[in-house]
Amino acid sequence: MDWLDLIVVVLVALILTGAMATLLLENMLGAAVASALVSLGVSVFFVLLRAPDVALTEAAVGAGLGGLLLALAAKRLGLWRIEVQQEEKQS
Amino acid sequence: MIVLVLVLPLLAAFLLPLMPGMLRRLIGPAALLAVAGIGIDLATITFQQPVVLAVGGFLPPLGIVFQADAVSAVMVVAVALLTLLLWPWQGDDASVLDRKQALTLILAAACSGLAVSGDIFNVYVFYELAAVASYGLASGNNAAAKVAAFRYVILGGIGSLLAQVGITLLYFRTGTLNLAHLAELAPHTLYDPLGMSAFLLILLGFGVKAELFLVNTWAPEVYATAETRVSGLLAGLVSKLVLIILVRVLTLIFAMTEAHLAFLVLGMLGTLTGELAAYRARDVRRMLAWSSIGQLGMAFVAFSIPGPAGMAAGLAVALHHLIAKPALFLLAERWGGSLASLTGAARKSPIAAGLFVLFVLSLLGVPPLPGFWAKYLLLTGLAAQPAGLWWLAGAVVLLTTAIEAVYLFRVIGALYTRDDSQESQPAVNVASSGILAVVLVGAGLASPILAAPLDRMAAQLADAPSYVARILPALPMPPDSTMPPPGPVPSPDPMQPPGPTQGVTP
Amino acid sequence: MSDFSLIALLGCAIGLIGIGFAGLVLGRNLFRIVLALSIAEAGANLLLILVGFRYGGIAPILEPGRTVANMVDPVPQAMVLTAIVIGVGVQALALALAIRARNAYGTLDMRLLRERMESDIDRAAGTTPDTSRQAPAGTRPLPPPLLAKREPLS
Amino acid sequence: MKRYGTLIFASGLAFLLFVMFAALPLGAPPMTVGHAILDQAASQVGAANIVTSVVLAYRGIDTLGELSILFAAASAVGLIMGHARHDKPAGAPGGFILRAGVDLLYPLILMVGFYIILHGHLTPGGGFQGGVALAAAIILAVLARPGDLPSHAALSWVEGLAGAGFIATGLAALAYGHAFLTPLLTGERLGALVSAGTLPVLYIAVGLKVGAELASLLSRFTEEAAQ
Amino acid sequence: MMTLDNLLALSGATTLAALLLGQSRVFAWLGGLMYIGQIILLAAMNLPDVASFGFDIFGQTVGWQMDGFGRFFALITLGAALAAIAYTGGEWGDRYVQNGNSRRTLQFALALNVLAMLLLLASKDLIAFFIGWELTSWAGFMLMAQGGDRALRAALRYVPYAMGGAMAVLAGIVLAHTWAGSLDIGVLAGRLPGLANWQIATLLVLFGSGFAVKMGLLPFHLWQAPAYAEAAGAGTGFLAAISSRMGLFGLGLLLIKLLTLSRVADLSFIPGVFDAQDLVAWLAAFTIVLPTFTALKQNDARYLLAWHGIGQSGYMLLGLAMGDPIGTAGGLLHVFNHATYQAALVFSVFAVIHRTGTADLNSLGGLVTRMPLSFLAMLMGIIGLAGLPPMNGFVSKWLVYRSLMIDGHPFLFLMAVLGTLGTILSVYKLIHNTFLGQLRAEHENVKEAPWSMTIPMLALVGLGFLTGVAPGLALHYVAEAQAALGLPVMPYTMGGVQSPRGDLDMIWVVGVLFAGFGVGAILFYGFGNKSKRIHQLDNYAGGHFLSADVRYHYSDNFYAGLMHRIGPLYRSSFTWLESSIASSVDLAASLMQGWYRQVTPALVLLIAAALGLGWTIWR
Repeated sequence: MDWLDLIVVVLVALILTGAMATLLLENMLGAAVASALVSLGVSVFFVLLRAPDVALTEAAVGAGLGGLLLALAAKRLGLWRIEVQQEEKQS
Repeated sequence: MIVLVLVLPLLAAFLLPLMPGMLRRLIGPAALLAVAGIGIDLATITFQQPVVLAVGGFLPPLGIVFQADAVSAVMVVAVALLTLLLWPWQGDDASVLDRKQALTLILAAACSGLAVSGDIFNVYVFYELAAVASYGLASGNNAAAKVAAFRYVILGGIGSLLAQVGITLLYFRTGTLNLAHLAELAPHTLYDPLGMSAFLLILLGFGVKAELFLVNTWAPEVYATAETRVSGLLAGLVSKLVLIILVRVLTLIFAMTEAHLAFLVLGMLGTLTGELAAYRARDVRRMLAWSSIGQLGMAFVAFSIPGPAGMAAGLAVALHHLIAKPALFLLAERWGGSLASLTGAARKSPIAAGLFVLFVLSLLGVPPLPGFWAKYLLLTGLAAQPAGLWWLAGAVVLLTTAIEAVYLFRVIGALYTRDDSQESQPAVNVASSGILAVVLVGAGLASPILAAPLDRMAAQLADAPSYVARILPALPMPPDSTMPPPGPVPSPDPMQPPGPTQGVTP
Repeated sequence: MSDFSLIALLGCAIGLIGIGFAGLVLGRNLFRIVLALSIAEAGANLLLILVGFRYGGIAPILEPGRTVANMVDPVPQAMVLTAIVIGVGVQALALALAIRARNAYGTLDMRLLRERMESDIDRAAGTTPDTSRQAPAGTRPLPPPLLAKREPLS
Repeated sequence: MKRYGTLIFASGLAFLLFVMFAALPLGAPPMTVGHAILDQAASQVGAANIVTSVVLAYRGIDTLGELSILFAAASAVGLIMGHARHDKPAGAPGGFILRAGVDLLYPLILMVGFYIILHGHLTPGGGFQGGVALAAAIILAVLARPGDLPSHAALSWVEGLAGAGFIATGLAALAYGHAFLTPLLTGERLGALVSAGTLPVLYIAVGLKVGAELASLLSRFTEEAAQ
Repeated sequence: MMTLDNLLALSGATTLAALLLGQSRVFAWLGGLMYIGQIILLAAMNLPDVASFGFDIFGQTVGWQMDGFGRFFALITLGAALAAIAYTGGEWGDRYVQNGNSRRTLQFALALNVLAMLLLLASKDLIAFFIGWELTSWAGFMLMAQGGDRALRAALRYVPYAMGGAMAVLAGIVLAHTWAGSLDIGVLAGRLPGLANWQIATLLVLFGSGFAVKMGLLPFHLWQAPAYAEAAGAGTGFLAAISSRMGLFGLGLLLIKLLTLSRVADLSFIPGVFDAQDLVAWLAAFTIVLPTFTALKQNDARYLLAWHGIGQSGYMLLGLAMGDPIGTAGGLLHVFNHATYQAALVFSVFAVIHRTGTADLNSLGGLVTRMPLSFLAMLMGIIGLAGLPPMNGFVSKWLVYRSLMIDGHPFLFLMAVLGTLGTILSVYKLIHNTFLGQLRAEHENVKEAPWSMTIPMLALVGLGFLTGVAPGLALHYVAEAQAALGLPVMPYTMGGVQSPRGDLDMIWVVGVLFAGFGVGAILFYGFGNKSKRIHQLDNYAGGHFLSADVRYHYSDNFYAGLMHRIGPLYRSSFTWLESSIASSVDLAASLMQGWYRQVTPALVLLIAAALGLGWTIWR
């Protein structure tokens, strides 16, 4: 049980909570950010697992570009405002 | 040369948007014609001796291997010609047409790649390629198509996720991705619950596009909303190639009784549910969608029969459906509505109605049309098996055929009811389905001649040892390799003893 | 990396897959469904990398002073590179479809979208919807009778 | 009801997967093929980054398929989204900070991207990562100045030519009598910038294509977002 | 020269010619000549004749061979086709075309039926048999569907029966191939009787139900009456004459040649009392009685005849099921006889429809003075149908009764006699309501049917009378068929039968009959004929003179008393069975649609994956 395991455990907990948050957050934008954070954490794991290429790709594609994509799509879907979701829930 | 069947359409698709005016419309069909030529050339070779290509010049199992046997060659030819028949010739808008043609080319490339690939992860990549292209094509012109395509994307995504997990499991157990190498290692490493689980995951994952029961709920929605040409491609072509891939996985790697049983049960359920649902369908498109689900279930049942007999039956069913269903979808472009809206259509376009009747009769297996031989092979193969589930499957096939007759003849009755408020079929569709009808009738008349090649294809498909020997000629590892000889992977856990190689020996 | 942390990573990967699945099934909002799919894919990729890892392994990059003897398996890394790029393509596709669907039907709720799609299909085909959701039991149209009532020849 | 069933089955599936994988030798994979590749990659391909040699040489067809998947996704998104409505007034340009920052960063990011691509066969990173950087640069420019969008014509030219270049490099091997995508001119100068024969060429093609595809993908969304 | 090849080639040429130039009325002559040519080829063929073509596929040899059994049916087929095409040649065909139908399609369907039946009757192995079977089914469907939407709907009801039957036959073929290792009929005839009892029973059920559907045997008979009645006139004649006899052909092949009646009799439900052979016989008996009394209820002449067609097939199967020379000879002879008078009756009914525009028995009557030839044809026809001398129907029924008595089946005999009683009653209703009694005012100036319609029916009843007087003409081919089936041949003479247990010489019977008529005529005309002809309304009843608007010819609610007695017995249980099966299939179908439309795919996939993994791991 050295410090690396500690980091791993904490990171795992954070990632799983992030994943839960993605499903549970009311605000879609927050959910998108959470999913981006999840892939960021996963890329950290890739570094730990001696896969630098994959880590780089996951960070760039999953977190960076994917997050940008999600954000743009969310704006296009009118999810940047909370009240939209309110009336979404009514409908 | 094998690689060209995959590369040429891709090249055409990449360069299509850059082509000037006239050339832009011609490059796609030209590429497909070239692929068809190569495929025919390939068939002439592979019917004697299958061909193996180590892509990148790396000896298997290091690199990716392309393997073309008779089945692959026939499938490549079918891909090229059928795509050419269902080619989106005229579209609303130039750029839209560009994209449709590019996606169709990519779909063709992915299908021929599936036909020749000999590496499980490469198969996964081509499957995804076909999936993405068909998502794009299926998101047709109307709004409902968008929703249907979204649901399709999600289901396909889940499927490929499961398949990826299954492939991960395979790789973890054997440390290789080459189908032949997997087949060699399988008896020691994969004939146990974990291997079976990997098979189930791969089956469920890839089964989405093969319209396997439990994961085929997308079919009615998509076929009802997408353009009928796309529906024809999906139902006729893509499903068959994924089916062939699943059969390769079954016969090469997982030749276990349980695996065959899974094929049999899922196929039987698919046939039953599909045909029954089609019995109650009100409009022709969804009726055809459900009927294709049923037909593919029949193909699964056929392939579940171990040995060359089952392969021959399955190939016959699949190839027949590959010819008949796209033609029906082509005719359904104009006649896709409710039965009530079809009255009197036969008066306006008698030839199209005649073709419809012809294909329906062949689907029902009325001799001397080829559908009958497919059904005959299937039933004889099932009857040769020990009584039990297999005979039950035979009963199901017979019963559902009677049901199929009822609902398909409802359509025919509507077509021939007297009424003069109809517009005639577009000539292109009639011509294309006419070509398919010529193929069908020719196959029916030449069935005594075609029997031998079919048996040859079936024998090659069912013969796992020679497949392995073909690709891995005695472990072609250079001497300096520290590669451990293939054998039982040292697995510390006591949970799986090297499972007894129960099951069917291909 | 100790055995314990490997197990923890395994739990993380499979937990991501499970959570993603649950979100895929339960999510009603298209956007959330896409997110769930990407999360599950991340889990699957992590699983694949995990499978290629060896104790005390080093990154598969040849440099002076590094031997290939204890490098991790490069093949799963290549597979994951492919899978990640595939994932982003599918994600973009799904998002575009979601945007179009919302423009057309004015909602992101999967159930509402599904019902409206069904009714659209039925209207386009000119058939009457006969699932109990649209028509209460008893008022569903039966299939056309195979033989109509026989009237005397006139 | 459905909620609970879903949770039960999802957790059940996760548990089963966990049991299955935990029963396997984590951390000690068989590496049947992996060992062989590790041994021979240097001599056969000559790229310091073995992952690169796997991606481009051993499993080059996968990469080609992946590029085509991106291409298919881009054209499918274009098909779904329709074309950019240029008649509509472009949205408000980004603030001063954004524009100034972009003017500063734009060449920098491009340079980084090309660096990553060119060193893909030596260090971690390569075509995909560099391509993503290129796309990010383009998108930043778009966000800063929504008025002058990157012309899709140019992007599609890059896409098409890059993809064709990849295939052409593969076919060149065919012309030399080797199999498709056989790495050529693989010298022994391990670790040098100009080494590993045609791999850097392939990676340049991959990078350009990925960048162009992702840029066109994202710009579609930005266009729609711009109104 | 006179080979099966030429016969099939000529038949194919006829089909092609019908497709090309069937639209013109002149084709009736050409086609008629071609049918005559086929008849000559067939009759002059020396049997058995093996076709030179044929092919091997999947280890099976598919070939064709004509033997006496097939030739007997084939001759009837060609004769019926000849009569039918003659019927289409004249005014009837023109009217048919005027009503918006296509004569080309009708001729093509007719020729295709003939070709398909020839292929079926000449099949050498079971694959060829199934090819012919399916072709016959769908060509028959095509012929039934001609002539308007009502015919089409009626034919659509035939589809599930036909496909179900075909699938049962296919299953039987596959099982026979699996168990006996061959599909050649000759080989199977040697091997099948050696199978175990349950295998024999399975084959009997599968093949039998498939053939019973085509033949209209209970309980598979519901499709036949509407499908045959609603078809176009010439088609109805052909169908009623021969089409459903293909089922009888199959049953004969199955019961007598393939499985052999002795093996069938081994399957005993109550040992010594009731076995499978009795079951077949009793099915036949019920097929005689129930449809005949259903016919009694009909008010549409076409439906009445169609129901009789179903009933009469019971006599044929009853005769075959006896298995002795006399019985089988009676059954087979009845096929031929029934074809002659049934076609004649149909033709005369359609002649009435052609002239008056209706077949409703409640709105006809008194046409004897207007259409005497049609009346004559119908009179002779119903005499044959009722099985009375001097027509040929008497001979075949006598043979069947005879074998029933000899083999000692008194109850079956009673059933047969009961059926004959019902037949007599209903055919009397037919001719009375159509031709006798008061002529309707609107039918005052109805003319006799044109020659193109009267000649075929008169020729048919003439043939019936001829073979009634001299059954030996037909018994020659019957004996041939018996020999081909491997049965002992019944000794016959030109006048009838000579057996140690009783003779029948129709020449004497007819002679006595006409002697009686002659005496009556001498008495009537010789001793002053007091009758004088007046108009039918120049008359009075109950002190009132009659007028055309008063009905004094009670054709409505015919047999009121009888119906009052047996009416409650009509339960229409079979219709209930059919509709309940259909609705249960529909229920299952709607369940499946619910599955495909309302299920959440992701959840299903999740559950499937979880359960599958659980199954594999904890198995």
